[in-house]
Amino acid sequence: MSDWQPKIVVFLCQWSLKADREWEQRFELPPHVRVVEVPCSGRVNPLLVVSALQRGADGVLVVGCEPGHCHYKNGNYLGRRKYATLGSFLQYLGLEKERLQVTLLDETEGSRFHVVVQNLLDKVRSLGPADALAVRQPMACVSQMERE
Amino acid sequence: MTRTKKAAKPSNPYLPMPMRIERTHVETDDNMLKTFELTFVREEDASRFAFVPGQFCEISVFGKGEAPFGIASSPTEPGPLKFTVNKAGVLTSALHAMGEGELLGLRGPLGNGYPLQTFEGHNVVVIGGGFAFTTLRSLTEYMLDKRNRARFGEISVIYGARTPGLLLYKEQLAAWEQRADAHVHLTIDAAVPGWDKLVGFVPDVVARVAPSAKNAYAVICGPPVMIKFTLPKLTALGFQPQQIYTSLERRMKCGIGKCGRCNIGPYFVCKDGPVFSYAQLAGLPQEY
Amino acid sequence: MRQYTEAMRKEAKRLLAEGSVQVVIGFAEGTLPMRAAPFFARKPEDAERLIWGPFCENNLARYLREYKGKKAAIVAKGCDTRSIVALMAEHQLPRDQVYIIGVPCEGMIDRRIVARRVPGEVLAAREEGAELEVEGQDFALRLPRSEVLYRSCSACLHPNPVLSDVLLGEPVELWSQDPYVYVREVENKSPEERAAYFSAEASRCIRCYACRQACPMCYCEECFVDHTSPRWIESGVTPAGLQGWQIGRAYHLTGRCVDCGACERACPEEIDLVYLNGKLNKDLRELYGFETGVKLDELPPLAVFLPDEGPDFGI
Amino acid sequence: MRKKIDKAQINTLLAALLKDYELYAPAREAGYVTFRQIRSPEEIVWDCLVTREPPKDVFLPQTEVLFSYTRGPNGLELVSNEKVQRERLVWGMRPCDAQALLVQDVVFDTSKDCDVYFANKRAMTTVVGIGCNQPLSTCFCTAVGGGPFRKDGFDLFLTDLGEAYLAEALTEKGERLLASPFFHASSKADEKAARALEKAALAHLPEAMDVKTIQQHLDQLITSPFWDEVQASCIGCGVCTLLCPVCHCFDIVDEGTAACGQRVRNWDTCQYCVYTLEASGHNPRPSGRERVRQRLMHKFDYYLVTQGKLGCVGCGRCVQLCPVNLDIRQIVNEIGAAT
Repeated sequence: MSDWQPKIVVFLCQWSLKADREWEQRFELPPHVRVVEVPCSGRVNPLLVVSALQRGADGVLVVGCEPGHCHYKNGNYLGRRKYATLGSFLQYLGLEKERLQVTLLDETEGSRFHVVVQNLLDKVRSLGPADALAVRQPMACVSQMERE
Repeated sequence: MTRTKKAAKPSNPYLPMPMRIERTHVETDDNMLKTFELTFVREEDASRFAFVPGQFCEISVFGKGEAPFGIASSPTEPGPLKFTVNKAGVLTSALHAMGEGELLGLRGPLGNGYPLQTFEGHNVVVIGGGFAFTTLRSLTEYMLDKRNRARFGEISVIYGARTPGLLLYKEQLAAWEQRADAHVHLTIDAAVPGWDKLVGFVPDVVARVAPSAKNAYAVICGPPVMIKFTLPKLTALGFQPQQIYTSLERRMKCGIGKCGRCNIGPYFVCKDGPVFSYAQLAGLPQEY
Repeated sequence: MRQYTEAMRKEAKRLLAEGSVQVVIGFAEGTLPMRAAPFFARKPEDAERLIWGPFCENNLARYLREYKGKKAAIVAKGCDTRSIVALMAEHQLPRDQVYIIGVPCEGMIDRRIVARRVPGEVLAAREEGAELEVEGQDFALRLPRSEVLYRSCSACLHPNPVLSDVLLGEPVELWSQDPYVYVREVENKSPEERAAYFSAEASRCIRCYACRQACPMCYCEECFVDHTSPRWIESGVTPAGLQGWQIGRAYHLTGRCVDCGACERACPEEIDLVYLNGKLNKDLRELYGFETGVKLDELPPLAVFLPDEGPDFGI
Repeated sequence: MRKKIDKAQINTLLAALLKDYELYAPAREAGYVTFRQIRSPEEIVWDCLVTREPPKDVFLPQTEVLFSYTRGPNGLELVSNEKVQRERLVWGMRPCDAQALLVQDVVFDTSKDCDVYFANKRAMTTVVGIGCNQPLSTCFCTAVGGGPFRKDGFDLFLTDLGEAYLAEALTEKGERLLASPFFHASSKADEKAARALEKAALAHLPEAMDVKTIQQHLDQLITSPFWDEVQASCIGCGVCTLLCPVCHCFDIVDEGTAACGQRVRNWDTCQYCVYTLEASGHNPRPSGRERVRQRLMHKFDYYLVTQGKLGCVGCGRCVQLCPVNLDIRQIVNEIGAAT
């Protein structure tokens, strides 16, 4: 348990942080944080969030653009109801609500992005591994799948 | 009913043999059809593998699953097994992305193959359209092989594609065309500059070439619409349903008559086919 | 509820005789006690086979997709009409292609509850006022109707059609106090209990997809679970495969589910499905005041937003 | 050989057997009774005739790993999952489900291309059947060639005599069970009582169908509009087939990556629209009419050709559980009139 590190999947809007791409040079994210760039935070299929959790993510972060700054006018706002209901639903199924986070960042806020990720990492680390939902069979080869 | 232990432990028919991609070759100018030449990784698999034209194999692309493909090479040809694959779904796309030296799995040979003994001593008319020419290549190559040629009567091949670039096995076709003991009729849908062979749809070409039904068998593979319009032409030429054979395509999973997917009437296409005569298919649901 | 049968037959016969519809979708007598079977009257004389009663449990709106481009009449209770409205809101059904024979509904009887309340196989059952008379080989007893209703019916807020071309009988009075009592029960549990409950319910799933097939709103040409690229959900009856299916199915109905309970009635493994969509519906109601399938001109809730509505983004 | 066991003794016997066998029996699950693995004899529900799920999962698990694969430096490594570790005991299977098992035997346990996964489980399993004293209204085994006390397919067969079970061993495996000291001698009177029970049960069940005539009718109905009417209410779910003890169709998929994972088979059904859908988009059974026809034809026509018996054993699960009350008995009855 001591060497457990929280695995985080970040769905990052490609337009958010656009003007501050050097964040990647300024700081390195831990290897167990994976960033997936998406065309728009509002267009992230909820199944992607579920897939991340089912493949072993302990936390999921969605990053969109600041209000008024969406490249597609209002994608970030259109995502809001989706994440509100999805988050509440997953919580209802037993997942701690802190494990799904949504944040809106300016295109220059690379440093704040770092803080947000760090905060989520700290939160998830204190929660421990996500075990409310079943994860997919490990990709490691198991010779027998037990079936109850 | 007492269930006694079997004398010999049966082998597991679901375990694929490892195969190496020896060579790949793009067949058509739309890049959608690629031929894969596969060699056995294990010597014992190679020596045990014996097939007849018309049989197929289940090819494993690990991580994507398995799909059935007709064997395009002839048992008379030395060297690797050939499979020509149309890029259509997830598995075939992954397969197309694979290159020489990579490993695949193979189960087979599966299915019945063409009834060579029935064809023996008869004229054989091979009719193909589009990319459904893979096992017809195997069959034709087999019959034209010098060790077998005398066993068959006249051999005709009628093969059509939309454009010249979509014909498979161009070198092979050219070689057949050179032979005096085979009648090869190649056709494309519409005339293009540089094409000096037949122009027109396969059903019309069949009517024009008018192979005799006397002492003959026809083997037809192609898109459903081609088959639909060719069958009446063959009937008009005097071919009876028992003289016309086809190889059916169905989604198959197990390949050994267990998973049920390819069921048509009392047959499983994988186990009882894929080669059927139209006499066998008469009266069954047209689920192909 | 049976009093509607005659009026229904008359209306169906008229519509079919006039040729104003090609089919009347309703119910006929079932082959088992406590069952009615969806029935498709195509000729005026077929109308005689239509029935109405406490076992007409299916949401017939799911069949409307089979009659695209044709004029169909449908026998619809409150929830069925909500599905019809929701389908219209999603542009799946033109208003002029469907003729709604609305039926006020007193709630459908849960055959499984009844089966568990009696000491043997039910061989006959009929409604007698507010009671259900049930008979078997060695027993005959009466059960109060209110105790054997489907859970979604006990909680129903729209027993009367929200839209109809003709309404049979008089509207019934609302009986439900708290439409989401069963959601609240689960909400009050601890996260561990909620996870355990979901896991246990999902574990019984056999992936027969009866829930999906019974649902009027599950009309996708290709369901996410059948997608091959990407393959969203693990294929087997593994915990992840089953939970993935249940989460995906329920969530894809966010703002589209009308609480009819057809999914749960279709489920052969008696999985609690209503509690999943009930939660999503409850949230939509509480957060955005949205209720599916009650207003024809209302956009689906996930297709709209108000700039200053809550809850706001996190962090 | 026949013996008898007192009901008071049965749980002690089963507790002893649990040491040597994995035990499968009708047991409660949520609000219903299903066939599943049990850990203690108290879990068994004795009076359930038709379990929600049939026992086919014992021999053909709904999800089964065929093998795992790894692609490493030494090439391709496959580890098969065909071995069965422990002996299994199926307790309380009904004659209809045993008939279904016999149909599956012919499909899977073949001399060529034997399905070793099925065959190994079958070889390692002892099947104990029990007669049906009081068939349900949805039972119709007698209509399709079975019977409430039919013994084929069982190693040991029990008849409920009230205070005791009459037990008849039909195979060596059955003899082995019967050798347990919990069984004692039975009498002629017990056998007479068993015969009386069978007679009483048969009185509740329908007459045998004219199978040949149905088959002939079906052959004539292939292109008939009859199927449009039959399928009108069908919603295309998999309840009837997945819960059918005979239906054995499956899909094979890989779970994993190109480097490593498992090849898995999952039950599948001809009632799904994607079942026959090809990568090209072509679907040989494009609509509900072909799919419903396939189910009926396979059960009441094709199995007769390939196996000489029906692919329906009259358990009534599909009748009970169809979400839209599409009743296979009624469809079969209407076949004659439609021709």
